[in-house]
Amino acid sequence: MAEKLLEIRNLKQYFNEGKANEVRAVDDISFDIYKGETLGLVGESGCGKSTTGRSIIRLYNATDGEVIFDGVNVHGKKSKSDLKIFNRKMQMIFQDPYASLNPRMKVLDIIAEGLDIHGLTKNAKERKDRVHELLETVGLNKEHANRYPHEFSGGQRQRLGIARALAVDPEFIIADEPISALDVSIQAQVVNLLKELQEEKGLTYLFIAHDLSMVKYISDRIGVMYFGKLVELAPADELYKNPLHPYTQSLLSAIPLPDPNYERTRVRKSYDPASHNYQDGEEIAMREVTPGHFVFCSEREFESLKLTSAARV
Amino acid sequence: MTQNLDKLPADSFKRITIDSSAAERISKPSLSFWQDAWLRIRKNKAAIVSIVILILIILMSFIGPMLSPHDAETQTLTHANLPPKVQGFENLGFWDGVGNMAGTDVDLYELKKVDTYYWFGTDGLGRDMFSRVWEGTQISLFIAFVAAIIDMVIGVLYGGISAYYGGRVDDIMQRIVEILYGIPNLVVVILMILVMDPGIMAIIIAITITGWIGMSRVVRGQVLKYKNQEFVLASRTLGASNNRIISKHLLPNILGIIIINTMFTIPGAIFFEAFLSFIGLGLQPPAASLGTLINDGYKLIKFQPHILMFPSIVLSLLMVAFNLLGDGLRDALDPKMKD
Amino acid sequence: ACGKDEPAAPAKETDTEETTDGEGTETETEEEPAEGALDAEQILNLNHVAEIPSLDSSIVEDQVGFDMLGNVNEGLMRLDQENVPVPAMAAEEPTISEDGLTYTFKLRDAKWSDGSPVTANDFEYAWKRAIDPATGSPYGPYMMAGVIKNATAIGEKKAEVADLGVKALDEKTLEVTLERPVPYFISLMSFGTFFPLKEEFVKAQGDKYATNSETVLYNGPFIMTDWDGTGLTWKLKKNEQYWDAETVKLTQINFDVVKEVATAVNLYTTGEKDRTGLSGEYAMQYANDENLLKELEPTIFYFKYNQERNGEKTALANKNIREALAKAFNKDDLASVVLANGSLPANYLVPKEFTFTAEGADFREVNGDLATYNVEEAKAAWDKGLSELGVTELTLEILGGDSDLSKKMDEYFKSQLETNLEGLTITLKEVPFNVRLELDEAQDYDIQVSGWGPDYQDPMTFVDLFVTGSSHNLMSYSNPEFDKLIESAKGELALDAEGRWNAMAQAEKILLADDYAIAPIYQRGTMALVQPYVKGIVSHPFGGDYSYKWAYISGKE
Amino acid sequence: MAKYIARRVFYMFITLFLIATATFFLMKTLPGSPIASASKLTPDQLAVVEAKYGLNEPLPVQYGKYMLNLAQGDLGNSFQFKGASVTDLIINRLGPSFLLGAQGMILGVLIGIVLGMIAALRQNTIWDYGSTLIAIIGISIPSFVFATTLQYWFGVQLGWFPVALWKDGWMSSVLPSIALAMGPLAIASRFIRTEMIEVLSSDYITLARSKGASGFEVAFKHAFRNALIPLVTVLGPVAAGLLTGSLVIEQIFAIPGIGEQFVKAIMINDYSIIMGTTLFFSVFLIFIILVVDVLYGVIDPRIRLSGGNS
Amino acid sequence: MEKILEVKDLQLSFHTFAGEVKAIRGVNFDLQKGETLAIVGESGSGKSVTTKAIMRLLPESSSEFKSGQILFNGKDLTKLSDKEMQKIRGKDISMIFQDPMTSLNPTMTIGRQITEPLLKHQKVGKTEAKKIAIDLLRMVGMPKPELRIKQYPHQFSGGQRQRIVIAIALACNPQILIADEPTTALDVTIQAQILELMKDLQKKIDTSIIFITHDLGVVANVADRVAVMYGGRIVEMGTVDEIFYNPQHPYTWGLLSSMPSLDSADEKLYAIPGTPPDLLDPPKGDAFALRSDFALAIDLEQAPPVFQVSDTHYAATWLLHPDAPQVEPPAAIVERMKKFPGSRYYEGVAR
Ligand SMILES: Nc1ncnc2c1ncn2[C@@H]1O[C@H](COP(=O)(O)OP(=O)(O)OP(=O)(O)O)[C@@H](O)[C@H]1O
Ligand SMILES: Nc1ncnc2c1ncn2[C@@H]1O[C@H](COP(=O)(O)OP(=O)(O)OP(=O)(O)O)[C@@H](O)[C@H]1O
Ligand SMILES: [Mg+2]
Ligand SMILES: [Mg+2]
Repeated sequence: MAEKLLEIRNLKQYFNEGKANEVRAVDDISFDIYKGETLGLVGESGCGKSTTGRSIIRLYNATDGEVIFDGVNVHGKKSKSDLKIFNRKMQMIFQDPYASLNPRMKVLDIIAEGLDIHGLTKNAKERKDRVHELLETVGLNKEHANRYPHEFSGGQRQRLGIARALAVDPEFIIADEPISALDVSIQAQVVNLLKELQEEKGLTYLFIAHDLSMVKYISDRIGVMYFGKLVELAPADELYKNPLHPYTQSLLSAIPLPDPNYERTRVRKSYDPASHNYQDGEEIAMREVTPGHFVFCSEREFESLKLTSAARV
Repeated sequence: MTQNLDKLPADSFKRITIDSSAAERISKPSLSFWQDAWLRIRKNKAAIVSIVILILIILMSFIGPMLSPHDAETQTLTHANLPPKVQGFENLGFWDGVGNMAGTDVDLYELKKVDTYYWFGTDGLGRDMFSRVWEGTQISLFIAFVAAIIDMVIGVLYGGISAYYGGRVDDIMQRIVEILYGIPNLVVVILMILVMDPGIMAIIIAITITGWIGMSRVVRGQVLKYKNQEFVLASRTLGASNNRIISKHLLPNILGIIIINTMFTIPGAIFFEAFLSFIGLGLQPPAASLGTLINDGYKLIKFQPHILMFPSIVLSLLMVAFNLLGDGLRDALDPKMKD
Repeated sequence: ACGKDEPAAPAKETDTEETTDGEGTETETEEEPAEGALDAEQILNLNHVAEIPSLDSSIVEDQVGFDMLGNVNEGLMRLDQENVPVPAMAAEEPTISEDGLTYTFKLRDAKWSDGSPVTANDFEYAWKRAIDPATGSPYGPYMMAGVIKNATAIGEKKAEVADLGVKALDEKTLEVTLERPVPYFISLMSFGTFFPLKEEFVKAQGDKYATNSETVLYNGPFIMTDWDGTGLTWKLKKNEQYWDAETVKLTQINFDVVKEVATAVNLYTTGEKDRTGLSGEYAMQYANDENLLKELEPTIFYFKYNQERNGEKTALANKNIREALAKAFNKDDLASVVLANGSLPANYLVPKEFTFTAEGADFREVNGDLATYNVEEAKAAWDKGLSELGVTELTLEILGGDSDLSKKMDEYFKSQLETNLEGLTITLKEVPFNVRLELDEAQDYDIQVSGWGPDYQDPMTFVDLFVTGSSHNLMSYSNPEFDKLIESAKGELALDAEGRWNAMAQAEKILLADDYAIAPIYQRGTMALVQPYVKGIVSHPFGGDYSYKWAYISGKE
Repeated sequence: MAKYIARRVFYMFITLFLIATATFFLMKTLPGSPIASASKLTPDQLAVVEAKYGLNEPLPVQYGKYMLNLAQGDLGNSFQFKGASVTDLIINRLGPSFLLGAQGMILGVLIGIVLGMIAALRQNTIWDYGSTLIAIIGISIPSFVFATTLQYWFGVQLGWFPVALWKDGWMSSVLPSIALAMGPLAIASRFIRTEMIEVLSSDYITLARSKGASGFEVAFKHAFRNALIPLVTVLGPVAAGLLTGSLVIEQIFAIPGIGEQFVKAIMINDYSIIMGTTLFFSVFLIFIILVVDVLYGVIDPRIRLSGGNS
Repeated sequence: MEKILEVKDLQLSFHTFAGEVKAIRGVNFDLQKGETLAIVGESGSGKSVTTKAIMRLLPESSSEFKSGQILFNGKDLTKLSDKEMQKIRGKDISMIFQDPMTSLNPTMTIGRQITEPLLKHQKVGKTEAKKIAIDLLRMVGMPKPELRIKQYPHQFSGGQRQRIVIAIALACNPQILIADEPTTALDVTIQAQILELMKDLQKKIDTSIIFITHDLGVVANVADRVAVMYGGRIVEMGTVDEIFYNPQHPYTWGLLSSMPSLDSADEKLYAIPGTPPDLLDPPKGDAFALRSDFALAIDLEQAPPVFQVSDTHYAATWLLHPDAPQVEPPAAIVERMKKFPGSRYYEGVAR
């Protein structure tokens, strides 16, 4: 397999730690991201997807655990210049195309922000050219540079967000539900763009979403989160064809597809966490059921999962 | 389907290719937030009228004293307590110099053999009220603007720091505000004025000593709201420094609210100064503000109403205009209210 | 009492403007009314400018307190309708020893409101209580020091309270020993501090004595009711136990504190109040009202020139400068236009219509006008003064009161002085009264607008202020000649009425016209609106402002 | 909830302690002496009088004694009113101030709400402009001018109400209450207007309308309470504003209230009254703020049940 | 089948400070008893405005009804007085909104909110209404309804709130239920529950549903018929199979092919380029032309009329004009058409 770009080790992110309203938004998760791949992260609202992404990029200081990027722990102590280098290598695209662009800034300045912070261009002209180039990269044109965000449609804004992230030539991009706020007809624009860019620039993505069909389309591997835990991680096709964790199964069975014939026959499964019947003292952990396919389960479940998977093959 | 479809020329149905970039074109003219706000304000008649009134009053506060042939300080005791008289109005039954003298209406100008015109009349020392009103306006505005600016600076800094750094800092700073909030500001203001040497500075300091709290709360709320907005997070992931985030992202976005809030602090300060005059803690003569003029005048309301009337009108106009403008700005700038 | 130095008089608030106290009709000298003219209902409705801080005669120090005290209690003497001290608790004029040092008073049969008799011991107790440092009386030491024997020594802890020169010889005889002959001593006996107190009652009440209308004993024409100690309202009711009760016609006086003149005028207009004092603005407006009553008070306002500030001589140490300032403002305009409340321009220190010779000649006739307004002379003196100082410009501060009227007046001074005296810049400083006191104390001012009302009926109460080292001469003025004249008036001339009179006149002349140590401004007048049916209210130059003993209502119905 | 209130009360004491301390020292730096006759007395005489009031002791001692007394609920005796306890003074004067304040507040807030509702429901019509104007005029005319005018017209000219004084029972409170009501009126009406407009455009209002609720029901049953919530939060400051008003109004209407006494006390350095009234005002203000916060929970179920953690 | 609602040539504008927004530019459709009509279309195409217009919930001050008729059981709703309209709202026609978090009144117990329409439209007493409300809650699958009826909205999760909103909407057994994106804000699993619930309830009370959504998957799941809106018009309308397996309008093609299917391989998604039309200044001709790969010259000149494809299937595109050239739809569409008997590409039994 390709080289590991990012290793997440026992990442924990608690909010209001120790207080009555403590939230364990991310509760001890570990996974790797390989260079050039897209890792999808799905799960229901509030399960900690965004928090995971934000902890990785240091928007939050992790409560515990390590995020190792290119061999360096992101959450370790860092000098200012190290931080800057890190900030260039890792970027983020946000969910809300309306909230993610400063309404008081012109597009030119929004996209050039990274250039300015890192001093990537020498003069105003170069800066402008670079912004025009970026705009073209995301399918917009240079006339747009002098406009304000509110004049753009959702899809266009999302592309502006991508241009902003691209400005510093990152290696790794966290896309936090970049399409869920967009109209269906526009989503494809953004997804296609992300794919193209990945091919062109060899980018690595962490693609967060809560609906599965797009994730499956764009991701190489998919992780499923449930209440702060990663419950299943597998290559995209494998996950769809052979979901092992009952939550994943329920999630998949709930997605309606634009196909009336399929819809007429789809049967929804529901998930009840109590169904696991975990006993005290049972160690529940990620276990590799088939190569590359991890499931969060107890030893007992693991054995039976292995059997059923083997039976399938 | 009522159309006659047969009549269409054949080449109507030629396939054409549309330049896809054309589809991305934005036809609307580019409007910045402020231009957009201006368009909105322009639709608000009350706000526009207010702006005009404010500009007029501010202009007059500077050129008014020059327009009048009499200056504000000269005392001509023989001309004391004259009612308003304006050229050309002599025969219209008002502004004609007729006033109440100990209960009867007489032409006081004739009686006192005055052959000049005092547009707003004169006060008890024979000073020209026209000049005095405008100079008073100037001083009131000065006090109000300076107080508002100080409130703004302190409020923005305090609220901004508290919210931006959050956590313990916020906790401590908010506890302090909570405590300050429980202090009746009037008490502090009065004590402060007495402790300091009386004068404009004392009044300004007294007004601002607790005045900034309101602003700081508003700013704190706004910063809390914006600091976790995605565009700020985006900037942080790009490695922006705190300074940059504050100056480029937070300030421009809360500026609207700051302006709106200031629009309400200004009339508050003008008003408070008038109140201080009433309890005898106002400006020291010969400096006069609208507050001191009104305070001088309200006792004369029955027989020399002009001494109360003109400064009151200017004060009320200022109050109304600032408030309406504030409302207008809120409608235009505060996205919460946008339709 | 006015101005900062507001001595004695029951502080009629010192400020120029407290004109509202103009209650009171001019010494109305009407004769006893014919019985038939009296209305059936004898109730008077009045307002006052402030609350009563205390009714304890040892403690009272303010105008309202003395005013009320004078109507509910009575001393050995009382000022009559002509403001002449006449026997009150005393049965007759006292006998005075040859040397003028011992006064013996015989008391009349008078009763306290609880029915017990007023005795000589009540006086001895009251006076000793007032001088006792433990009481903390402000007026006791002030009024007695230098007058009653040992009073000064007690204050300095060199004598015991028991040594005070007052003694009840028996139930009805009181002997008073003075430090030195005091010609006006009799008039002092009408002053609140010298009123009797019934020891037994006062002790029984303890701390609560005189903190409300229930905890006071009355021996005057009226008793007070419904006063809770801090409230804005109280009543005076006729005291049936009063020895002269038959003279008292009013059955009740309702008082309310109304601090806003506008409100007071409105209350008067609607007939709820029978009288209201007017401030300048209102006086002007009611100038032609037929019910307007003008009074001249024996209160003088003057510039006090501070000759030494922060240990350095000021420009005001220069006599010419002082003269220039004294003559450079138009007092007539000031009185008639700026104040417009019945005040008179003053070219003198001892007020008009205040003290008279036995023949009835006003003290003023001796000296006439001094330091009158004269721009020419002012300018000449100014130039001379400036050249003596070797400067061409001067900046001086006027310290004034913070009332609206003071402020207006200060503005007028500024304008007048700056216009008439080239090179002069006046800055104004207007502060509350007690702040002014403090600045005065520290001699931290240039020119101060001061006022003074009498504490007793003698020119001495005015001229005495400016002797070297006096606690009121806080301006470093000192003229041995002046001091000598005052000393002789107090000492060797004490019993020589005319010589004394002349010495004081001479002193006034030196003060005003030779040294220009102070510059008189105006003598305060007050105006009030009084319903025509209110008759017989008597106003007094010192002590309590008004007596209602002789007042009555006639023609209201 | 109890825990929340306890915490607030704890803060209240800290606040009061700080206010007492600050006022004490500020007050001592005021120029002037509380002894009215100070100038007449020789230094010796003055020292005697000062000793009686404990003014001759070093400041820290005076402070310590004051705080000790305060802890026992003793506000000391007035300088101005000889021998009168400040506590009694405040209690005596509480009634009128409280009645006026409460009436002014209720009247102002009620009328303000009505005006605000009218303005919001008839947005951008003559009704809206009219009520906005009334509200703004309410805060545009200084209260002393307004009060004098009321007194003159309704007391003197029309004779409907007593001109002044606290004698005719409730009637005496009418004009002063109206004068006091202007501030709360203006604030309430503008708040309600803004909030109503916002609430009326919210989803749940659309849902209510889609249920067939009439315009009236929508405005009063659904929108009003929600629009009221933010108003409640400003009632604390509004009540504080009434204190300011009461100084003026009580003086003009010659009403024996607390505010009226306050300025005078400051002018004559009556330390005990200054301290006493300041503390009283603070307690009142803090109490109102607390009440408002509790009230907030009552009106807004979201806060009520989640307990306060603000 | 019986038509209970018929919208004819509806035209509607908003007056904003920037000018007149022509939000609805001639909408025609009808609704049969008991059916579910889904309206899809991109954001701003006028879906919500259309339904709000039916309910007459648009702000009176800024919206202007230009022309058309809305016939409900033959009665023209546009002509009714406010009073009459209030009687219909909540009783005959009721509505569910997108965001369950904001569509309940935060200061009213849910009991009161549910009983409100009952008390208003049906002659029942308070206790009776409460009983019905509890039944309703139970019907929408809320556990312990007796207790929960006294609670406030913030005590419920998003999915539960949407159930409450549904209970409110169904309280008076309306003839029409308008659901404006009722599941967009919910998680897929909860969405699935809500959709099932709605379908169950529809069967029970035989109501007609207008279901607005962006999500074609949801449409496929719930709809009997589908209307596709674009730029203030309905550009295509037909049964769910016709729309999904035999779409005619290029916009519908775009919409369908921009969604990956679970088994679609790695090929690029079809993306509709550009942005929606600005209704302040709607383009001349076919509003979609500028974004269409299949534009004809006439599209820029003249708006296309509605062509009938089958009894139930209509589309407004010049491509259906007899003179128009045959175009090859995107591959994904061709795939779909292969499954539809009657389409050009049908691979089953030949036509
Ligand atoms: N700053 C914060 N303080 C406290 N709690 C937080 C904070 N940020 C997130 N949470 C909580 O952490 C949990 C996980 O939130 P997160 O935003 O990561 O979820 P998500 O999976 O991204 O959900 P969505 O699909 O809605 O975006 C939620 O319960 C949320 O309420
Ligand atoms: N109150 C209003 N004032 C002005 N314009 C409005 C108003 N309501 C809607 N519009 C405009 O009408 C058009 C149609 O809006 P509508 O809400 O029906 O879209 P929609 O299809 O429901 O979109 P979405 O999927 O985003 O809900 C939009 O251009 C919108 O801007
Ligand atoms: Mg998220
Ligand atoms: Mg919509």
